Amino acid sequence: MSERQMMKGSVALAEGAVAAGCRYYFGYPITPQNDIPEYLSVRLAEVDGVFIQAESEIASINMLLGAAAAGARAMTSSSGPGISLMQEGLSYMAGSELPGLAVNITRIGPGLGGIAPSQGDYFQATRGGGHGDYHVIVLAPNSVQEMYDLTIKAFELADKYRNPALILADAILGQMKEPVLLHDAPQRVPGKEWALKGAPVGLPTKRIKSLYLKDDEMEKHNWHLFRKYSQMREEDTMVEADLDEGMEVLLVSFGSCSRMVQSAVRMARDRGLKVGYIRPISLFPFPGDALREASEKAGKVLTVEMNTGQMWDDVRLNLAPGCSARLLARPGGGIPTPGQILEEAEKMIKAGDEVAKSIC
Amino acid sequence: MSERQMMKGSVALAEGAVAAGCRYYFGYPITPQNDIPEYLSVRLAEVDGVFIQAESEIASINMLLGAAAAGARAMTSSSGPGISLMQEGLSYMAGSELPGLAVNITRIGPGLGGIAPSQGDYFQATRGGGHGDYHVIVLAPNSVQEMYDLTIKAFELADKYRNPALILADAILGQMKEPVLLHDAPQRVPGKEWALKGAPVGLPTKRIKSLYLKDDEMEKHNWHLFRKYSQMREEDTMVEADLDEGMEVLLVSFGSCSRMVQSAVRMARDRGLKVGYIRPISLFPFPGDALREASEKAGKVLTVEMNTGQMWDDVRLNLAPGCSARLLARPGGGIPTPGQILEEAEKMIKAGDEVAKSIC
Amino acid sequence: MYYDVILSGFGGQGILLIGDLLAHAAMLEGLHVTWMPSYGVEMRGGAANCTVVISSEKIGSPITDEPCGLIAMSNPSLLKFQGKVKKEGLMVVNTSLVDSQLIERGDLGTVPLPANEIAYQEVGEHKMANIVMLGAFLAGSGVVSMEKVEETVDSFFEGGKRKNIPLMVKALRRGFQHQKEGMEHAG
Amino acid sequence: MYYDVILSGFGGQGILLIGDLLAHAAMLEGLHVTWMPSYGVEMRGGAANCTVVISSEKIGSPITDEPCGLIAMSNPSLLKFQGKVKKEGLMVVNTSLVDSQLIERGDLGTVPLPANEIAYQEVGEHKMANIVMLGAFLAGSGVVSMEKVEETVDSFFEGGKRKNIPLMVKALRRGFQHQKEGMEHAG
Amino acid sequence: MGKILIDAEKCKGCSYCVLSCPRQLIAIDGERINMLGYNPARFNGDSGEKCTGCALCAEMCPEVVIEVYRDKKKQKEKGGAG
Amino acid sequence: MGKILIDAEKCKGCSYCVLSCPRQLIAIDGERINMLGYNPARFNGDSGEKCTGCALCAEMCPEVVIEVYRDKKKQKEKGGAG
Amino acid sequence: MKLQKVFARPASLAEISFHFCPGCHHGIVHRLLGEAIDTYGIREKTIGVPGVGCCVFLYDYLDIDVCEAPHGRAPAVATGFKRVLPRNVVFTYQGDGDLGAIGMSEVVHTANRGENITVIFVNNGVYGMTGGQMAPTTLLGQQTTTSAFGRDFHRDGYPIRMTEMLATLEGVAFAARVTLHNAAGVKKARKAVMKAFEMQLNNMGFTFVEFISACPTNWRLSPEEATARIDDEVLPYYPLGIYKERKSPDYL
Amino acid sequence: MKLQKVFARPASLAEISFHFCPGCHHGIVHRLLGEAIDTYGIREKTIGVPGVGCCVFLYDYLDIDVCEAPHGRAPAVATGFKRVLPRNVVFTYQGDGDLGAIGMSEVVHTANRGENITVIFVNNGVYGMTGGQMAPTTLLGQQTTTSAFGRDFHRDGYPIRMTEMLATLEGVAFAARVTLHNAAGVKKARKAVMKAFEMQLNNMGFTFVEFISACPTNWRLSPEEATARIDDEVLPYYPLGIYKERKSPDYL
Ligand SMILES: Cc1ncc(C[n+]2csc(CCOP(=O)(O)OP(=O)(O)O)c2C)c(N)n1
Ligand SMILES: Cc1ncc(C[n+]2csc(CCOP(=O)(O)OP(=O)(O)O)c2C)c(N)n1
Ligand code: SF4
Ligand code: SF4
Ligand code: SF4
Ligand code: SF4
Ligand code: SF4
Ligand code: SF4
Ligand SMILES: [Mg+2]
Ligand SMILES: [Mg+2]
Repeated sequence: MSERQMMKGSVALAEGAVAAGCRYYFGYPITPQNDIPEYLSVRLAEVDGVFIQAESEIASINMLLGAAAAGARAMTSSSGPGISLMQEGLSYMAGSELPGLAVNITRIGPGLGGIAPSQGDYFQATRGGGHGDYHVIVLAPNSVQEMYDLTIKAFELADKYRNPALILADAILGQMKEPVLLHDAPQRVPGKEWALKGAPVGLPTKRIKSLYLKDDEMEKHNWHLFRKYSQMREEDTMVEADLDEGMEVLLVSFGSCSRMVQSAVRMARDRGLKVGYIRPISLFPFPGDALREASEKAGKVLTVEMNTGQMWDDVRLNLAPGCSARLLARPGGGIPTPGQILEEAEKMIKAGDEVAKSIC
Repeated sequence: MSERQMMKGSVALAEGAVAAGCRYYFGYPITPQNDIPEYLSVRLAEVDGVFIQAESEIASINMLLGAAAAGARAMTSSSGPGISLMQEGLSYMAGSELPGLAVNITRIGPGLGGIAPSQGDYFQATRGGGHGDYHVIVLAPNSVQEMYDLTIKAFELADKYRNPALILADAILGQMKEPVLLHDAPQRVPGKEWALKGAPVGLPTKRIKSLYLKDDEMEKHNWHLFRKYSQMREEDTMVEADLDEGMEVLLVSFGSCSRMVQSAVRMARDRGLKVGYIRPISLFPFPGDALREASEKAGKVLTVEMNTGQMWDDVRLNLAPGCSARLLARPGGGIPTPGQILEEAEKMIKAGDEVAKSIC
Repeated sequence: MYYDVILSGFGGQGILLIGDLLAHAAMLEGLHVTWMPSYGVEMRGGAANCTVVISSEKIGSPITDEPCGLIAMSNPSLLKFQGKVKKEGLMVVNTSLVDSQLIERGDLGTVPLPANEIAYQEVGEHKMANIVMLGAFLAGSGVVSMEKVEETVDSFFEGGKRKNIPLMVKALRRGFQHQKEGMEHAG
Repeated sequence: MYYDVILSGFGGQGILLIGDLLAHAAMLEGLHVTWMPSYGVEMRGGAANCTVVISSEKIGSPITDEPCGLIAMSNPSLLKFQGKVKKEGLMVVNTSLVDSQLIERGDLGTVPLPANEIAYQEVGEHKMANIVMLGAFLAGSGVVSMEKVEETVDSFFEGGKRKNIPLMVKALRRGFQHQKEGMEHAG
Repeated sequence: MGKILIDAEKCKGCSYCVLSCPRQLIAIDGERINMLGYNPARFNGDSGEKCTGCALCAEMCPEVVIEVYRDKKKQKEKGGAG
Repeated sequence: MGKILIDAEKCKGCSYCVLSCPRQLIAIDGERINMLGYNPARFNGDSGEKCTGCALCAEMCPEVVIEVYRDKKKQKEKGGAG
Repeated sequence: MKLQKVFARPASLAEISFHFCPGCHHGIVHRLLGEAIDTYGIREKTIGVPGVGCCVFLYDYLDIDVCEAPHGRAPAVATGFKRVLPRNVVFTYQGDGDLGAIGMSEVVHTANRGENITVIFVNNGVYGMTGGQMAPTTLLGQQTTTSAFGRDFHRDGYPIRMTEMLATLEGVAFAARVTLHNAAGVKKARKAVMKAFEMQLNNMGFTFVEFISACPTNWRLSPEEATARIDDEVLPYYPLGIYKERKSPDYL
Repeated sequence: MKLQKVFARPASLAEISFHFCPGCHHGIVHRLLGEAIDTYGIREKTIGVPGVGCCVFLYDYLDIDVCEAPHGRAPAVATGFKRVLPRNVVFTYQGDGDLGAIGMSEVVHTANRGENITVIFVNNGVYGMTGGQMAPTTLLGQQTTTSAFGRDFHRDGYPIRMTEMLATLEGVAFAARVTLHNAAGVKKARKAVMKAFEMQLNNMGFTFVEFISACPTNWRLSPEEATARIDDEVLPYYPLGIYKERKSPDYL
């Protein structure tokens, strides 16, 4: 296992789940993520796991809810429209404090859209597309290796916080192959004393629920959840940064889009430009502090996204005061090319310091 | 009809829909909005309309999609969990550019939660809880009169932009009674040449869809939608403001919560304090310019919400530079009392100018 | 002018109705008014209460932490709300159903009113206890005139329910009178 | 060292496989590599292509607008991609299936290769045209050594498919040789 | 040969027990109002020997507030939860 | 008495027409590859009088690329879309 | 004469009062579940998954592990449990809105999968918890808060017979309709619950028990009138009986 | 001998090639719809609502008004249309994944409501468009990309017979299963489509036609082998016939 293997992103993600001790998959087919269920339908059989093709995404997320409540590491995966259908279930899982993994290999939206790479589901993922005050832990890989590593990490964080986690990737990351190093030692699944498995004689029976009707109970519960989210922000933000002494502009992007940005950074540096690069890996909790510090040094920030500007909100909410910010956005399957990015970065370097909130 | 009548918020909303020419209701029961379907089940029969109790919220939103595509003014209503289940359908409606009204008389979330008033669905409403780059027009009444007026307005805006609209209210607004003045002249429903009704001989048949597979088509479509949202921001933001010359703090809130803030403003002014008040009525498009101007004058901004801080993002994104901002948040059915609000406002007036992003 | 009152009791006692009548009368007086029921849990039975706010200015909060008045028709509702009533506010308690010993607020203009007995014996219909309470409240608070409430009662009901109007007016007046007398007595 | 190549043709021609072999060999060389198929629409049939990027440094974008090389096995794929190839890049075109007159880029080191004929006549198996093309590409680009690709072919297949390995090696070598000769010819 | 105990404070006065007793031994007590606000059921069979302990009343009690006692020798006939 | 026209450029070579012709008048043309990349079907009945115009081939053609012609007098028997 | 207690609250039924309205049959169903759990001695391995409806507080009443499910999704949640804990006993408890309307897909597919769980289905012909709206099982002509003029099949469709429909599925091991409106009915209902649990313990697959129940509050009838209505109007449309049983020990 | 055209493309079928794979029966269904629309002269008032699956491009092929529905929800969308436009002809076109899996609830309730629409149901035993995953209708033992070891009822449940199940519902006016794998079958299939549209035109309620179809690509068979498989394996489990018809003109 300790050799590099060429592997598809979706398969690496599935292997990550298996390595994390996940033995239960519930899901409904949808392009472009079918490699995950197809692979796991065979792979889980090898490790005495259970693969169920559910009748719908709603059934999937609720089977996941049940399996999670029974104490298992379990997962589902889907894409845009299917993830939309899971929002009620994710809200229930967050409300009932159940860990579990949902994977969104995004499509283009809104509607049926298309299956090209897109980052249009950022808001849904980070704001909680369901009802109520909650968040899902969101990790955004940008390589096949991270499809593997962050899947394991997602299970860990989900259990640490008793909160659902979501991997946000797209067709590029799901379909591409890169060399991957798989871990040798599979993870130990932690014991979960809160899980329901039936109550041995003498021990009290347990409840898993999100319904609180008595005065103040629900407000207390909401603040309890809020504290968990604050703790996440303090302890578990993840970020990759490649800052340049004296950088004149900072490029911000996540997921597959950051690969284009990395190419642009190389091109820029080849031309002697001083550019920095920062990539939020955890989209929730958003690495605001890291961004603030880096933006302070750069003074100018160029956000690059494959949507019409969603992380753009979080970037602007977390800039050092006085920074100028610009957005290079391409929705609907358009992929910003390294050349385009470089051009925008150059423009910013040349431009004055005014806050340029324009969208190109 | 031109006399004031005591009326429940939910009933006023339903009457607003009828006045707007809405003749089709599709919905599934859920507390605390059952007054709407119960009332309309009788009221629509009087005006030769159609009331269907759908088997689920998913069926409801998709019946709405069909009725909208047939050119009718139509609506659905639900609460938190049900609205979550409608996210896929709302995304499709936005993607297919179909007007229609969804009403969310919110509950507490996440999960099953409770039915007390709450504003925890702000993110879902304004960010598009479904997949992809889209927004729903969101109007937030704060009185029974507005439950009526804004429902009519929501239908108008939905048709103007061929985009779904949502009324965001809660148990307070749905259940309270206030005197209401109903309009005398019911609205004329505009003709919709794009709607599908069968194609007369000689005319081309039509399509309503959100699937775009050819290169660039989907990117173009996304930018087209984006331009509509920009136009909304320019032409159709709605705000109520009660600013005070030389105000020392600006209070921001929406919906039922703004009623508590209005009481606090009165109490503050009775004590000689200079406070201003601003209320976004359209939550999407968010009245950023109005807020920026008002915040510039006040310098200090206190946001009051019945959640753990959601509009808080939009407020911070639209403050005049250098403003200090604070959040008074009460989630889970907790209602900030006028006294509490006043206290916070006084604290801010006394405090220095530092940006105070704390959450109390 | 600003007045807020909490009306409370068990479900089925007609609490929401008298709140409604009061609010309606206030509207007819040309005042601003809100009527806000308690949003119960998704289940049957239990307590029922509502808040009516009446003001000459636009009303902010339709709920209140410190009401000017309280109408209490059950033990739990008295226990829940009497501590909240404003100093020197008004409390109308139906002692036919509420244990007089539970009344603790001495500062309030409280008249113990055996509304069920009054309804039964003086009005001739025990279901009118809530209307008796409303009449007493009107006497105590003076927030809306008796005429407007009677006008409201007359315009409020349709069809078969109209036959109760004379009884209701009687109940209102009996309640009003008892309260007046009780207050004079106390004063 | 940086090299990116687009491999393209119809579904069923084994385009993704030769991309896979190339990427695998690059990995065995210790290089960074990405293999990226085109994400087709949700339907059957049609074009198939993939992009392989090979580099001595960490790879940013796994797709490319201006590839160093192109392997084209169908008319539509030639038409779609030839305009994008970098100046003086490499183009390997299967003239058994592609109309030579469509070749427009004179600046490229293009060798027209009748891969199907070569496969059928020289390798003895017409299904090896894709492998022939890969061999030719290796000769033209030099991006990965022939040894590593042969090593890859040997480690890549399991079970029944292993019996084709000798034929594949033969196809690789025939393609390699044709390209070399063609280039000398042209040079 | 039998008797029942009704926990009248928890009874909701639905009258199912009244309807189901083959010997008419139970009645709703119109005089009494219990803590929950209902007129509870009352067992009228204490004096006589009429109650058979058949438990039909208990089977029907939605609040599960009826206990049934019976002569030992008849016990075996009864299935259920005893 | 009948004949068919196959739009060979739009045929996908599924062979359903071949299988369904009671007179075996249709065959897949292994020599030809059409624009779509398939070996199309070919009607072999032109010379003789074998084709009855029964349209069974056309009924089965998923691409709807077969037109059927028939002697006028027999036409009435045929239901369907003609 | 020494009297012995022959009928009492089952041990696994907590000692607190139900929130149900007077005459609501949900209480009897709860008791029958408690009895079955006690009888088979499975309190330690039983997991209850109530849907959302008047049964949502099941967790307060039954002293077993309980997990709340979103409205209509209890069968999916139960599937998750059962696949992780195949040796536990898992049941759902659902109303007719929960199971017959929003949860139609989940129950049909769970049944079709032959999932080895038990579904307790309380058919009271209305949405009790939310205030008496029309349910998929509401009878034609019946007035509810959303069918003020009576259910009309042109607009509202027909009352669904869930047991009959599910019995057509291969995956179903046991499907029966019982009633609670008289003591004889309750005794049969108990047997059906026992049977369903027993079959689950024997890994026989999906078991389903539909209970014809009264919701006096939303029928706007006294409990006594509600009892009569079940005989006169409900049972003629919803015939009692075992509609499917994989092996057939004759017990009803 | 003067030959006349007796069979040609229906006028309402656009002159462009289908995207379907060779031997896919979707093409025949499209043609039958075109014929029915032409025959009744209802191009001007017909609205098609395809689900998501290989039929999603219906809008490219049929020259009628077409509205896309989210996966599985076509019956709800069609309900919206029909209630607004009761005099138009509205049909859905759905695959077995679309209708039998994710869309189960919508089709059952639309059928139960007796909604006056026609549902065209293409049962090819797999999820064609997404690459051949197991469908609710996949046969036991059948290998698909998510049932590599063959469908196993312990894990995956049983193939659902939708027509039989829907036929139990009161609201259904017509429910039939037809096949497309031979010319005789296609002729009966045409009659079923005609009947369904005719009944809709006569306001008779919900009409449903299930087409047994081949997906050679995902069955990994040649069209010829696929034809044989329908006879040998598919039809024995899915018997053809009319399962429900409100009035019964004997026409099949
Ligand atoms: C997604 C969602 N939709 C709607 C509701 C509101 N709701 C709660 S219970 C219920 C129906 C209750 O009826 P039933 O299932 O028949 O149970 P009963 O109360 O009659 O026993 C509904 C619609 C909800 N909680 N969640
Ligand atoms: C909500 C949602 N889930 C999943 C999908 C992906 N999807 C598209 S088509 C399809 C199934 C296609 O199978 P079927 O309905 O049998 O039609 P066929 O292609 O076989 O004709 C699926 C699962 C989707 N588009 N939307
Ligand atoms: S046990 Fe039988 S006889 Fe005795 S009271 Fe109950 S029902 Fe009557
Ligand atoms: S059945 Fe139970 S709750 Fe009903 S009246 Fe009798 S004892 Fe009371
Ligand atoms: S029309 Fe009949 S006989 Fe003629 S080719 Fe077609 S199937 Fe054969
Ligand atoms: S049936 Fe049609 S598509 Fe198939 S081979 Fe014959 S002509 Fe070609
Ligand atoms: S509302 Fe109906 S179902 Fe609910 S507790 Fe009351 S009687 Fe029972
Ligand atoms: S995948 Fe199957 S259903 Fe789809 S077009 Fe191809 S053969 Fe037809
Ligand atoms: Mg019910
Ligand atoms: Mg299919």
